[in-house]
Amino acid sequence: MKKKVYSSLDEVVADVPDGARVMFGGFGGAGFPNNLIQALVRKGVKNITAISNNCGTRDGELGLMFKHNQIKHVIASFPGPHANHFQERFAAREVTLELVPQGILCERMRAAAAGLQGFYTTVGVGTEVADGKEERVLDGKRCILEMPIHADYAFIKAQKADELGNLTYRLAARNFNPIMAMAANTTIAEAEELVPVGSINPVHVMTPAIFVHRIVQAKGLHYAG
Amino acid sequence: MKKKVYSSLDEVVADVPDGARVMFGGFGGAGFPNNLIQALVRKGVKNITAISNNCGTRDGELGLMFKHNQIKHVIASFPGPHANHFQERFAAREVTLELVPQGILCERMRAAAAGLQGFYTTVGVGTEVADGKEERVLDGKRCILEMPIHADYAFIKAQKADELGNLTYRLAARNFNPIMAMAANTTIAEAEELVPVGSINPVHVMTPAIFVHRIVQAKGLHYAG
Amino acid sequence: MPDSAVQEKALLDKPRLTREQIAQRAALELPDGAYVNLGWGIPNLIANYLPKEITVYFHSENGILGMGRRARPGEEDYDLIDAMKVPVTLIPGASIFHQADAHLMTRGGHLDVAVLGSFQVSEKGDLANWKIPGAKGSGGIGGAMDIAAGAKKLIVCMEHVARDGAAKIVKKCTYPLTGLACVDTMVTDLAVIDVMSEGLVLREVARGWTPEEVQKLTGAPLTTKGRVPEIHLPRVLPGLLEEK
Amino acid sequence: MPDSAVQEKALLDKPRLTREQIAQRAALELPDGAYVNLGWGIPNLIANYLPKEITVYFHSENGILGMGRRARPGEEDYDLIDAMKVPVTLIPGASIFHQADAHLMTRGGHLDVAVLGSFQVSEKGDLANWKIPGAKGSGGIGGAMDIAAGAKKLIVCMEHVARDGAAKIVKKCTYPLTGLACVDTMVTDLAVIDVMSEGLVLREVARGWTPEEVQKLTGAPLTTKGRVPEIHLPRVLPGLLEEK
Repeated sequence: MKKKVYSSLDEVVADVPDGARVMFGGFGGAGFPNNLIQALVRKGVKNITAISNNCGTRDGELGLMFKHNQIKHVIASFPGPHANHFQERFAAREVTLELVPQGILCERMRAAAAGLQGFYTTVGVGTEVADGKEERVLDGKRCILEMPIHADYAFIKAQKADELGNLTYRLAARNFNPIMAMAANTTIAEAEELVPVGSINPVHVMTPAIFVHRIVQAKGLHYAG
Repeated sequence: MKKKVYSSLDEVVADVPDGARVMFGGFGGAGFPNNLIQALVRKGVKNITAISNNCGTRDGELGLMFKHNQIKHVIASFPGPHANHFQERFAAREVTLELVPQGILCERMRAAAAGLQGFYTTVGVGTEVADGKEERVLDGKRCILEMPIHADYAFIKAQKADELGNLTYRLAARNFNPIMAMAANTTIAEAEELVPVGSINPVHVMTPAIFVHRIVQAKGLHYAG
Repeated sequence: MPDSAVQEKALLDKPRLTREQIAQRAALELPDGAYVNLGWGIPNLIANYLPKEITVYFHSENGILGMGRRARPGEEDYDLIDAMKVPVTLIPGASIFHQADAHLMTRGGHLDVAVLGSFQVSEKGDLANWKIPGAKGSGGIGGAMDIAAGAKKLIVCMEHVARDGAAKIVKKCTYPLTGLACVDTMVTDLAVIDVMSEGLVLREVARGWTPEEVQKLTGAPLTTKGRVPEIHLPRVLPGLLEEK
Repeated sequence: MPDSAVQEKALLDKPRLTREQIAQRAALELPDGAYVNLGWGIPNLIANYLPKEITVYFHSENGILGMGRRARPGEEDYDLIDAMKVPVTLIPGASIFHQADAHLMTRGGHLDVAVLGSFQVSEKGDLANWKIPGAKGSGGIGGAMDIAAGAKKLIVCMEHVARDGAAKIVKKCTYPLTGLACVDTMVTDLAVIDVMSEGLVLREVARGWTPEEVQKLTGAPLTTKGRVPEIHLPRVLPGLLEEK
């Protein structure tokens, strides 16, 4: 059987091509796959479409990829005041941005994960977010049609992983990670800890192994921003 | 602050009116709120719309309510071969039925829970399930529009509850319970065990307290069917 | 070619694969490491015939990944059941989740293989497996429509011909549909057939049967790609799953 | 009535509530047992002014219900932060979940109260709080649109008038909108105002202010229901949350 556990960060990202669509977990400094991001920087991939809540904190998180101009398009809810590398690229029109309400970002990824083809929401009706989207009235409410967000890869950060791919997350470092894990064609998890199969209680598994395609152990890289 | 813990089954269902829409958790004998169902039988409510995967196993689960002709309409995915009371009422046209694919039943309840107004799915396209539903092509796929399922009450079965309403479920008795807990206006949980606040690890809470409005301790009633 | 009625009665008396043997052959379609959902009936027997060298992870739509063997007498836990209400066990590395996540897996393309029973399959891969026309009672869909819509590969296990002699593999289903163009492969008591864009391709036939004979019991045209080998069943190792 | 520019400069020099006092007044709007989300800015100060006799449960859109006080120096855990990236603590009975469930709570009508800051609010309760026209940079929406769409009750805390003297309570928002007809109540440094079907109703005014004066600094008509009392602030008990 194909092993999911890879021995190095560089190996686990080796096939990520230029132009890939990649989801990056994390929120506000917690749960970012910083080691995988650094591996992508070393690899030097270009023209990435990044799907992530934030756009980095100075050189931290996605900041490094914007610094090296590896990202051409972003789908995000809150790029962030300290995402200076992103903001510079954005001002220079080297990066394009689709701003999405945070919960709708979650739901569009979940729709992709769940095999749904689109959904109606009242969120964003009458705002810039509705521009270009189908609007209709359902159950007496004005709604817009939101479409799934798919990705080639999800880069996520876990606390524990077993070698089958079952994951747990630490506290609020969970955030977007379980949703992205479900939504991408290939999900790569960096885990702080590799644990024996069977050591995570089945009822406490936070991301079942079916969603996780590659695992690499990586611990310690932290950006306080 | 209003207490969520009730001291008796009869008290906790006392305000359920005739004609209420009620979700009932459980699948295949596991995770049914049998004690709450019995309380509804004692109360004698009528004209209930029941939303549940199954329609009972002989006198067990919802069977008792069909036996007493308390249910007028069912939204279900698999009424079940041993749901004889339901089948008799159905044959006699005393009960109407909307058959829904099981995963779509989950998603329609989740849409209600998540404040979404409808979603498109390929499930059921070209089948009886699509009758009367809007069909369109999205992303090259034929889809139908499915609408949220709301309810006045959700009756669910938990393993542990703290008095704030945080819940856990035992093994595969989880099934529909967490989804229904989120989808109803008033969620009533029968729990095998009441545990002190703080004794459930925050990362292992399966249904956060915000979704649970009433709790009653009840243990032991079991129908093997 | 007959559409539903079978002319040659004699063919109906030739030996075929048993239900157990259909399951045994279908088990060979499961790749190592696959995530698999098994439906009611013949598919549910497949778990007993997995080749020893492969591991597959069984999914149940009530929220289990990594189902193991059925519970032994005295070991039953009625909070740990499969979709058929049968008490089961968990393998190491199993996980439990709610029904919406279970069907996110079925519908979202996360299962590698699903195996279902069926009443009819059309030459385009349309599936009709949930309702017999005119049957009394409410019927029930269960998880079949979500599974049919979402599995990466959908295998149908069924008898090739109905008890009344009618073809179950047809040009167009007359039974209520479960899903359109969703079946990839059929394993029957007579043949292994792939649903391809060009139509139905006969991959294997049961021992003692010719492609022509199978065609006579099939309500839609079969093509072949060269010689059609016989279905090869490995030596049966009953209770294999028990030992794992 | 001025729509955006304020004629009477003298009014701008009268004493008003501080940001802390706005938060203190808004805290009184939270019912006992409520599930509450607090946005950036003034709303985030509210947790410090909860009346001692009530308990509310704070929600954070990154997946926390039951946030407690901020972490003390040395106690910080950067995997346990609020939506402003500030390390926090949990109260007993807290729970952690993923971001989709967190926003299922915001959008699905599960929060009893959400409190947000704002640039403008219209007389119909339209909210504009995410983007300043002409500001450089990308801007960012965050969770505000989901929260605005879904909270059972949405309270806005803000200064009554912009720094340049422009009214922030207007007939029609000129700033990019966050949501339509979503604001229920405004607590400003001058007044408490409810958005009703009949228009804006002035419920309370700051000490030393008359309804007429507040109207002069408001870009949409205010009505009153009888006498308008002054905002009453209970004795400040700073650090109350710390003690819980």
